[in-house]
Amino acid sequence: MKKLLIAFIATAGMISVTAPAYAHHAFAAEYDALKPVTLKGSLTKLEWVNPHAWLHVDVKGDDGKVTNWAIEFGSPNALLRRGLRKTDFPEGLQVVINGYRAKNGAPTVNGTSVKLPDGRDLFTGSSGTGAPVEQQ
Amino acid sequence: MNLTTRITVLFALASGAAFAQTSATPDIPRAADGKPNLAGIWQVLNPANFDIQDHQAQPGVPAGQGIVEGNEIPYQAWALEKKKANFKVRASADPEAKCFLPGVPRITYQGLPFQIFQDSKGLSVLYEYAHANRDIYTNGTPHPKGPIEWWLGDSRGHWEGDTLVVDAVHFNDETWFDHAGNFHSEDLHVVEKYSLADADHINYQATIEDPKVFTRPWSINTVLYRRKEKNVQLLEYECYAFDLEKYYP
Amino acid sequence: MKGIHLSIALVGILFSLPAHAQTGPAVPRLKDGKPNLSGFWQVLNTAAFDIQDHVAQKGVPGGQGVVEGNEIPYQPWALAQKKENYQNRATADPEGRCFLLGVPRVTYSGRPFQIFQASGGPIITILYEYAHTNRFIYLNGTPHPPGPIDWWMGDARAKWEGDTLVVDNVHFNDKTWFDRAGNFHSEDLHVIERYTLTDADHINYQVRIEDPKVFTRPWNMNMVLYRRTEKDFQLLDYECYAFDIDKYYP
Amino acid sequence: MTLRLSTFFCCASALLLGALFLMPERTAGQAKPAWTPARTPDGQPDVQGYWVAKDYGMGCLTNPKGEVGCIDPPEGRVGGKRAQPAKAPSRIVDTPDGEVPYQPWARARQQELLKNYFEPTSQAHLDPQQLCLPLGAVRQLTWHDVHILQYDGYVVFVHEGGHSNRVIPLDGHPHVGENLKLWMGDSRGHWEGTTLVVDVTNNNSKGRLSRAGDFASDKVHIVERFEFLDANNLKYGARFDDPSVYTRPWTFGFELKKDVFGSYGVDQLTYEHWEEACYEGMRDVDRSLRTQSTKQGSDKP
Repeated sequence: MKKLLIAFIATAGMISVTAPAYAHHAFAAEYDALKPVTLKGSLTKLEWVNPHAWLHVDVKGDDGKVTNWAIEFGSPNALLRRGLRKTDFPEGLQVVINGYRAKNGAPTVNGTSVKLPDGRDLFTGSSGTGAPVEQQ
Repeated sequence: MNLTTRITVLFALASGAAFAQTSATPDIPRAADGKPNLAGIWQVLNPANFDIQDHQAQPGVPAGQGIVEGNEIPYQAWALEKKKANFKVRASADPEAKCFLPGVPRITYQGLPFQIFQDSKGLSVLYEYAHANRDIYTNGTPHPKGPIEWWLGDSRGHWEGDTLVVDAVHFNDETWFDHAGNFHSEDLHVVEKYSLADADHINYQATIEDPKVFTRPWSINTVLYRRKEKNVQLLEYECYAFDLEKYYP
Repeated sequence: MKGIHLSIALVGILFSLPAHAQTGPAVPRLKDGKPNLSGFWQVLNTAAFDIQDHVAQKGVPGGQGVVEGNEIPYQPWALAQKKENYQNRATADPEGRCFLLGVPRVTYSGRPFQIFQASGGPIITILYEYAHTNRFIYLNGTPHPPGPIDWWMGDARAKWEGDTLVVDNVHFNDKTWFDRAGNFHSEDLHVIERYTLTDADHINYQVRIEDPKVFTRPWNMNMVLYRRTEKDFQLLDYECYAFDIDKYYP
Repeated sequence: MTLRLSTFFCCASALLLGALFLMPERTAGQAKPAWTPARTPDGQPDVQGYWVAKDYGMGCLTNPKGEVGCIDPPEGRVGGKRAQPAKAPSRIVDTPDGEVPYQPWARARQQELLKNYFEPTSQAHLDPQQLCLPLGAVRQLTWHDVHILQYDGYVVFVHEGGHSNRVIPLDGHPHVGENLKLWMGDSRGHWEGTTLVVDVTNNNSKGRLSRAGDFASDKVHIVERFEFLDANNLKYGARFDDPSVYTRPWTFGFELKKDVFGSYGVDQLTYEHWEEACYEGMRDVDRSLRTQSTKQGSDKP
């Protein structure tokens, strides 16, 4: 007779503990303050999720090889409150990103500024996490 | 007429009178502004969270008469196939199995208690599931400009007589209406109706519109019960903490 | 003149309702003047998982306990047995094998049940959705049949005390638990249930547990039963021992 | 339930309200309130709105604006150029040396958690806050802002960050059963003039007190005092009493202002908290556990 687990809420699916993931962290825990980086490329995808939105950008290296970088930046609510919507970030949008590289060498960046073709700089600092451009 | 019969008669008269008087419109609590007062701790008794349609019992899943009016969900053809596919993988694909926010209206009939706080500006609703909360504004403000994709959407309410009508938009496409795979798109538009049947019961109705997925709007309808236990309060269901707690003694 | 004093006294009784204030419509009554318990009832608490205070676990909502004072006065050996039951609950819980739940567990199983009561009737019948369990509550003054008898649901003989139905239960076996947390009893279990309608839609359900073989003193549980008010509500099936063999009987 | 004089002022039913106002509000020995606040319908001082820490940060208790543990991260200051953040008042407000009075074993545990903050090698080294778990009643007030709402007989805190919240009943009914340990504890409050006093028990204490591994045990008893100095300034103090961890009680204190995190100076009446579904947005980007294989990008769970 199968083990009968009567539960009000069916959470029968086992939640596999994925690799410890980070929601919002102290900047210094994951990014390297001594590795600032500037990336120019075209947007492939925007993840409009809390606690931090993610830009994915194709960047052509000097060797011509294209790498897709993941850029963690501000909280969506901060962007929403500035009137920005995901429709302002179409695929292929040309962006210039400043930020700091991840410690583990992956093509991951904590974005501190995102310049759009029209010159707007989406102030993005991951506020409150000790990131370089921390709000007051 | 001996003593005991007279007592019984008196007994019946006293209670009969009391009974007749309240079968008139039940008195519902009202807030200072005269609106029905929904404040309190509420919960459903039906197993709609498993399946909002009529369903048989399965291990761990109680049987239930559905809450969908007419018991039929008007999926477009492709969408019905997707629903069936969802059903097969529901154990892992149900967003609730991943401890994600359940969306609206599922959060109402999820089977855990929630507490409504109410004032003239609106309702603040706290849910025991993953300490979720919803702000239901009744101050006439419009939805913020879209497109916005939130798990619990944006809710703006107004009173129509003694019924609170809540318009909810700005949903993402990741929540299910139940554990059985019923789904929607980010174009979901929900109109909830809360009306006190009496002091201890709310008639809750929600109309679902999503032209991307359904051929017409459809509605669910259920009863919310006021929790009556002495000193009852919300506790916690920190769903995604269960696997981590052992690391933080 | 004498009658008047009685009615005043009587009215006094009516208003000394249990602490739980009556807010809903008044208590319905049958022609025999007794409160009418008929209808569909169900708990909203989480006593089915654990009758004491308990924090949530996966698939198990947290809950404020139903045991008065939150303490179950086990004898030392019995407390050790309870802890062992808890460890093995996934396989040792009789509910896991779809066995009858016993009293009072069947009341707070989290499934609905239906009470049938007739004016002046000799028997109140209760049907439970869980594994179509049923109980007959004898009101005709007959005593318990002579024991010893070991039944899963025991034998129920009742009488009215004012507006409270008092049900005396004996003749239990020692195989049921009080919840999924391993709380248990012996075949000497004696359960006194008290059903009191506080208004048309709520019953104050109080249970006294006596079992000198397992507990150092009697103890009580206390909870609210909610009337199911959905339109056209009815009991369905929860044939738990059929789940595995369903496929053989398409 | 004995009705203590202090609860009398706060949660008298509407019936008594009239009489309540005739009673002199100040009792002997209580300082004249700095301001006469507006009142909520049930007679509470109206302090509703969004409040945020004046010195924002949770890296370290003795210098909240400092780096984690008040020490520079292994690879030095961020950006190298940034000046050391101005020293903000310590959040340990009543111990002679300004430190949390840990017992020796507890100090060692805190130091170990701090050491492993930058190089975690096990799940236990991760600050629960990084996993969207509730921070606990006290620390939650230091992250983003708190929306204070007041209803008949209740004060309710709702935090945008991870939608944590607390319900503070004012009717003085008993705490929930003691072995019901809760992430945000079990609160009972009452007003003393314009100070909200909240008794917090049942803390599971799994959320830490800072990123630097500061902690309490699940036996801690916390008494918070929210002294509303005026309509825009709040002096907060939480007295931690836990003989199993500390050598003496101590107070976690800081000041808040009526403002909104990140959008300072916005109009409080039109500002709204919007959904911050924290857990749902977490990414499986391996960032530090060296033993973990690198898996990045957005493989949504």
